[in-house]
Amino acid sequence: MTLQIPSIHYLAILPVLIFFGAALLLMVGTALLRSKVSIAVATSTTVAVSLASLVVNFFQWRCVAKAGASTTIAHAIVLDDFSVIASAVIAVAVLMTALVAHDWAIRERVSGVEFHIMALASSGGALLMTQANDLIVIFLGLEILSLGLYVLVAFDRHRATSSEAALKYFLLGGFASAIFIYGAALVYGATGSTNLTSISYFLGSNVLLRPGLLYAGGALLLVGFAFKVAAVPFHLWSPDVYEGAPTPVTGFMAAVVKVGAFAALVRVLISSLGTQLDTWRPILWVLVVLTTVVGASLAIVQRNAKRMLAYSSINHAGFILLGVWAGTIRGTAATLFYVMTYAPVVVASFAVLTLVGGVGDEHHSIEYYRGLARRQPWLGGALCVLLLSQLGAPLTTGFYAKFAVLASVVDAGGGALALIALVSAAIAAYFYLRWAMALYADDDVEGVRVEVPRLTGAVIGFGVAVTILFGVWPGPLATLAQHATVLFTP
Amino acid sequence: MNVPAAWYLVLAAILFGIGAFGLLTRRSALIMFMCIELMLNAVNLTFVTFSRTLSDIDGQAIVFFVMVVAAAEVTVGLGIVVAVFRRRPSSSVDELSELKG
Amino acid sequence: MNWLASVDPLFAHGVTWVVLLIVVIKVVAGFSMLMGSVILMIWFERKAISDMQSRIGPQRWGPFGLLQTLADGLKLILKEDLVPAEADRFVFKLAPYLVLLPALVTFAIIPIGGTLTIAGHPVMLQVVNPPMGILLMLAMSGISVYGVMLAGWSSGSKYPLLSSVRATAQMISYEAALGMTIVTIVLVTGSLSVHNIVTSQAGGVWHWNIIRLGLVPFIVFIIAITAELNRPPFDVVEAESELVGGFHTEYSSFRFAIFFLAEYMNTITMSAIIVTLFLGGPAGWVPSVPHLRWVFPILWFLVKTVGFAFCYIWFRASLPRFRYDQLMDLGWKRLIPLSLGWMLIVAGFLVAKGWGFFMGATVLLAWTLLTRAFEIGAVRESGAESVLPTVGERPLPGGVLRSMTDEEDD
Amino acid sequence: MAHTHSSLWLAALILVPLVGALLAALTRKTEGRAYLVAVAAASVELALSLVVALLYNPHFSGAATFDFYSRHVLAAPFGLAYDVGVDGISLLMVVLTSLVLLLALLGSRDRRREPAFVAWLLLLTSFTMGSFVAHDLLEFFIFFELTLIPCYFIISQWGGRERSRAALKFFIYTFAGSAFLLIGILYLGFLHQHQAQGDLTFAYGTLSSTVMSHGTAVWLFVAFAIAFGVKAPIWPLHTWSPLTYAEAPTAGSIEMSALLAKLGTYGLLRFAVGLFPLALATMRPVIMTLAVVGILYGSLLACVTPDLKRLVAFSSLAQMGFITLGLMSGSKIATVGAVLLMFNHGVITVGFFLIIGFIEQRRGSILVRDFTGLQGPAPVMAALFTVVMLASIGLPGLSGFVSEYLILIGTFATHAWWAVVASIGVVAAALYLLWAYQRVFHGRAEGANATLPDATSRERWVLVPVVVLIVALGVFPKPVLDRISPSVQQLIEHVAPSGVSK
Amino acid sequence: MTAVSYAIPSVLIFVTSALLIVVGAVGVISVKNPVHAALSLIMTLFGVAVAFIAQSADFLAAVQIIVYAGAIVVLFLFVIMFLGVDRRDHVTVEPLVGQRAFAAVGVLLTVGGLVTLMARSHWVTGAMSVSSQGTPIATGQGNVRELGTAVFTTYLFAFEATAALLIIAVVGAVLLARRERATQTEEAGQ
Repeated sequence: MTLQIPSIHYLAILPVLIFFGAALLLMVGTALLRSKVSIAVATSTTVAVSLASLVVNFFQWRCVAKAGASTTIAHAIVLDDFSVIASAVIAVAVLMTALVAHDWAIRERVSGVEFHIMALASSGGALLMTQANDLIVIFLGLEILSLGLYVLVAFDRHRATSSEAALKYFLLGGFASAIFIYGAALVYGATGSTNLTSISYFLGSNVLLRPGLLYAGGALLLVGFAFKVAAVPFHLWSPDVYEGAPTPVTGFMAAVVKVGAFAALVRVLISSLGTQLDTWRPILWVLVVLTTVVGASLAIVQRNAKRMLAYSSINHAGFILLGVWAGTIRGTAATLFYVMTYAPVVVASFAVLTLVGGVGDEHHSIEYYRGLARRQPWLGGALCVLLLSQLGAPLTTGFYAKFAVLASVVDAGGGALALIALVSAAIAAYFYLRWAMALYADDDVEGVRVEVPRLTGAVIGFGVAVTILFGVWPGPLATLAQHATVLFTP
Repeated sequence: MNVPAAWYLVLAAILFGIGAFGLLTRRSALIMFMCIELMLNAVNLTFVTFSRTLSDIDGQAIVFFVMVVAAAEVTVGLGIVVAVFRRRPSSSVDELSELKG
Repeated sequence: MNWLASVDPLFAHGVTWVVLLIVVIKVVAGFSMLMGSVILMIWFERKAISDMQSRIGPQRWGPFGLLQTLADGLKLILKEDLVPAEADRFVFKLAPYLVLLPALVTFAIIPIGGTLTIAGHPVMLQVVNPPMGILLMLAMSGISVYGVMLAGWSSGSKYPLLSSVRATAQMISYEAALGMTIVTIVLVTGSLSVHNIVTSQAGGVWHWNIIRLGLVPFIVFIIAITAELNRPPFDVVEAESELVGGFHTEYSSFRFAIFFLAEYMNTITMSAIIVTLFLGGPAGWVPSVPHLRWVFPILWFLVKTVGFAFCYIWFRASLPRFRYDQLMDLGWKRLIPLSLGWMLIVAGFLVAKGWGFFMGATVLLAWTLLTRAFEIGAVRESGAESVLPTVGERPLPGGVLRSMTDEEDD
Repeated sequence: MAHTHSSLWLAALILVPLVGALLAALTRKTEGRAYLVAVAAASVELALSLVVALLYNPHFSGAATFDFYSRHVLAAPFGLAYDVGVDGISLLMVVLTSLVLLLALLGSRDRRREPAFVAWLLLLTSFTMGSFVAHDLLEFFIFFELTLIPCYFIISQWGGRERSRAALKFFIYTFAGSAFLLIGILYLGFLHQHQAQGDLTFAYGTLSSTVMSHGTAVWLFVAFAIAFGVKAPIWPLHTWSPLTYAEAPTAGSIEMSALLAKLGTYGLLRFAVGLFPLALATMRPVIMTLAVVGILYGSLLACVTPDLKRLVAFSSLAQMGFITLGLMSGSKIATVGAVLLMFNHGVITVGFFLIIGFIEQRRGSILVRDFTGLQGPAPVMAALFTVVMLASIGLPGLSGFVSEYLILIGTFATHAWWAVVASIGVVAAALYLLWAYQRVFHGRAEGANATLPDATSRERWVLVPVVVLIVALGVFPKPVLDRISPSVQQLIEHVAPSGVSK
Repeated sequence: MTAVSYAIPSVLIFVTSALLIVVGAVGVISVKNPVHAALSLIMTLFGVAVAFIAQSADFLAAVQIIVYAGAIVVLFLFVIMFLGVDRRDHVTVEPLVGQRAFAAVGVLLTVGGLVTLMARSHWVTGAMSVSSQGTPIATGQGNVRELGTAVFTTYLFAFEATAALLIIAVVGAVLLARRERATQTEEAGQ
């Protein structure tokens, strides 16, 4: 009996390899060099890796353009424009996080090199999720991503809340993973495979007389994902964890987890369970309504900036889910567009929070933001723009993101759902605006000035620039997102 | 003839349920943690049973990955528990003295 | 029932009463053999060590003091059975049996001779030959930690607790190296069944794994298994000078006897395992004596096993005890990389010669890098910015430290 | 289609305030320079809009009456396009926009952080201008939403004591309202796309040919009407407006009441009425009833309200009721009147708020009971107030009269009872305005009131254009009516059952 | 369905494993002492191993014992003893709002739903049609070989990914559990 090793298309997995390879390299470097690896080296490694990954993405894009979407390594990995774009988004988020974390690590005097190792490896997991074409690979990607994040959340040893948040995150994350894999088991039982293509093929060519098992499995998968993206009612961990985690990590989490999880969710629900659209849609409907409305409503009562953004991120998760609910090409493109635009904004927002948090990373009450824009017009203005973008104000990418998902939902016949989501956006507007107003309050102009290191400043500037540039001219991104979803024909 | 697969599947479902219930109701981190292991075991049992009914070895292969994941999770999880505990050794001493009094 | 036949040719024609009888006899014979040898082993150890130390050793009971062990056992059983007040009673009582169990089960998979034909049935001289036999051995060595660990913990006393923490760390650490060498053997054998491992070594000394695999796995294995057994020089678990009596300090009477029994049982079993895995088991020169050919393999097996048992005694008598940190260093920094690297090389040669040399080069490189890393680690550890606590502090878990200070307050 | 004028004129209308805002924001350091930049930008803007108004030719572009037309697709997947053009209706609004900006700037100078303030004002103007010239629903929506941001900042930073609450209330009401608009626009866009099997587009001209059922039309109309009703405000959706008008700084009140409110009515006419003729039969009575209720309700509350800004706010509510009544009446005359009233009310409100602003500046209060007998110390101001007030009441010869008259006449022809009830509003307006005038300006001035300085020369000059316009449009409204009529004519024809052939 | 008689040994094995599993699992969630919970967990693990053997997954059964019982639970116990948290329910996590109710309802729903599925007698819906062309799983040696083949073909990528998973886990654990050198300076500062 000879073993037929599956063929491997290395270009397809090159970004993943680069990320893990760099993590290993840094790790080995720390172990082998007599002098400590300086944080500058680590940061530049991460930056170089992200840029390299982006370059690879470009070649992948051309490859897909030439040869079409393909699967490789026994159909476990898929190379299509969707995955290419999603990985590019992750690379950008990692790049931004790395720069913010650089300044943060110096300020907090934590070991930044390890931070970069974990961040690289963890985002490698997210990359896997964007490419996975097999429930097991998704599961592994999810785990790699999560394990890295658990460590990153606990990274700040000077604060007890950091490790306690990690514990909470870990326990609920483990719970979610177990639920997810149980769902995978049931789906496997119902369809005979864990490969998304095979599942889709099986469901396409067979009529299930008793689809209960499949439904149960699908529902559990959905719950697993819902936990990861913090959809209500599976969101309970997220505010505590967002609050407890070191602030750059929170930004990373909010961006990268969403990209990875939604990419995988879209693949599972649309390309694999697309035939069961009518079954999972109602569930998703309820999920979306709860997520958007509860997320927005609970954000209002928060006094802590990080918790507020946590709930806001829940609200955003609901909006992204809208695109999934649509279940159409347009919906998929909208989902992709949403995460594309949301990731830089949220990382940049948390970059501002990192700065305002100050040494010790504790100044997160909304009070610390009073008059910020008065004292430091650029910083405050940047935060204001980022908040407006999250609110969905026109001329920022946030508007088009919301517009895209709503359009897809309306197109798919979900006017009521779109309306509910929009009303939730109006509720959410309340706390974004209250925050923005605090920024411009004139009763506390004499507060402490916030130090803005150069790299973090650049990240914030980049986030703002992206949101405004593509807010004015969303054409390129929209076209990109639209092109990226050719494979997803439900 | 072996017992029907359904028996094992129900067993796994019950095990999963017990694990989930424990995870949500217990407060000790370590025990919650063990409950996650229970759930993963239920998953393994399900996979193996389906592997039998489907005559497909993949189900058993997957169990490997689940085990690896379980091991990795435990490693990190216990690391976190240790880290949390390190943060507050003083409180536990207080607790000890209270117990004595 | 077809799969039974693949396990053991005994069941080829179905399960009949005769077959069942044979099985029962095998089980009973196997275990009585083990018990008997334990008694001998204890005597043997005492005698050998006393000789090495120029003492006389036991001599009163029976010829050459052979019955001394029985007398000791009787004495222990008749003693009062104490359970400490602080103990977790259930676990305290359970622990000895947990130690005993793996010792018994592991012995069951060892082939002590060739195949006999009794009443028309082929009978392997092996209590059971599961297809995953060698994994069973690994599993049992994994389980054997529990007895020690729980015994120490449940005593509710600090020295046993320390001992059990040490034991756990030690046993887990060496299990990895152990597993890796076993994988090497499985690679060349192509089977997990112990029976197949033995038969694949048939055909002369040059086919024995000890030679075939290039000695390194054998050395790693023997070190690792000694550590697993908590035998000297790796007996920090029951280091009398530090921990009174180790994990069984609080045990007395019958339960103590069980620990004692299990320890020697394990020693014998592990000697037998080494023989099986590396020295061809019962393989050896068989003279063509009619009707008695089956005796010789058993004799070979016994001779080899006794040889290894003697080695353990020898170790005990001559080697000083490792310090705890040295123990860990040896396990993690030497044995695991070594066994892993060797496994890669063996695997490489199994595929093709070119691969083998490639693997060798890789391992060499990795070894250099690792050495470098260890060096750096050592420097950092001793330096001002030490990451780890100092050596003296390390084996003491925080909980124990606290409970000690608390008691001083009283 | 015949050749139209260059759309660059409209682009300039949007860009000039934008550039002005940028420049103003950048002159943070130098005292007073931002104000000069802003006034310059506003003057250029006014000049530009007048040029556009003069160049405009309703028959130039054939049947569509849209001039200065041009369309560029920006993001095809979203159906997003830059698509502008003006007809007579929007033209008037364009002029009003630039006029109000200049008057607001000249009339109420707020020196607290002036660069930011004028920058926001200019931005607001740019966005409002964008909404009025947008010829694409999505583009309109974006500009429509964008106006919220400058408004929000103007209120929340330069407003009165309860400014945060007012700003939030204003923003969230309008934002939530426009949610309906967005969903409606999207639904319409996709409806059209599925019919036409082409690219997604939100172009006004294209979408107006969408075929839909009566039910769909009604729902879409309601969705649009809610958004515009909040903005206008129309009666039950007005609750944000009194607080906001009262708390906003003078310039903010002016912009919102004189201009942004018109966005609501403009949208109602252009989009709700223009796109869903099928819904009119059902919705006309409903909206008109709401309008009449609004007129009465506004008048009633205006009688009892304690402060001047709220007085204007409630009077505006009533005026908006008149406008809505005219727009929905289905009569051409009333519609023309309503469009004219949109302009006139803008001008009148500017006058009101300016004068109230002057008083507030002097006394720091806008409560009616704080004043008495201002006529004595400040006769010029009283006179100016009188003119504005009389125009608002609808005294013949002043601008208010013409538009209200047209509305009532037109409505009477189609919906007599509504017109009759609405005319009570005219009487009521006279009542509450005169009463307020009496309380504030008549009697004996005492204390602070006695020493109240009269209008300065700058204040007088600012009010001159207001008075001139009030009088001019009251006497000779023909040039304006000539520009409005063809567009209204076309809209009415499109809406009328005969026009809906498909 | 007609009455089907099952071979007594297989029923016995099932009952044994079910008892081990359920009693162990209930033990885990009900006992106070974490050490006892860990012991109960081992019981469940053995039960699962028995169930594996009964379903001809011998290799997995062995791995189950080696990995779970031999490594994972030992690690648990090690940490419990190391930290001295054994005599008290110590490292606690704040319960979330409405957690218990959620737990009860959610678990009841899940298990209830799944059992309902079973009551409708067909667990495996139609997948037999896809995989029945595959030969039944061989036991013993063949099992291992098939397993290995599956791991290195169908799940090759997943297998490689586990490398990353394990590395990140180990590095993470080391990062978390080690002492911070900065704490020394902190203490010096205090």
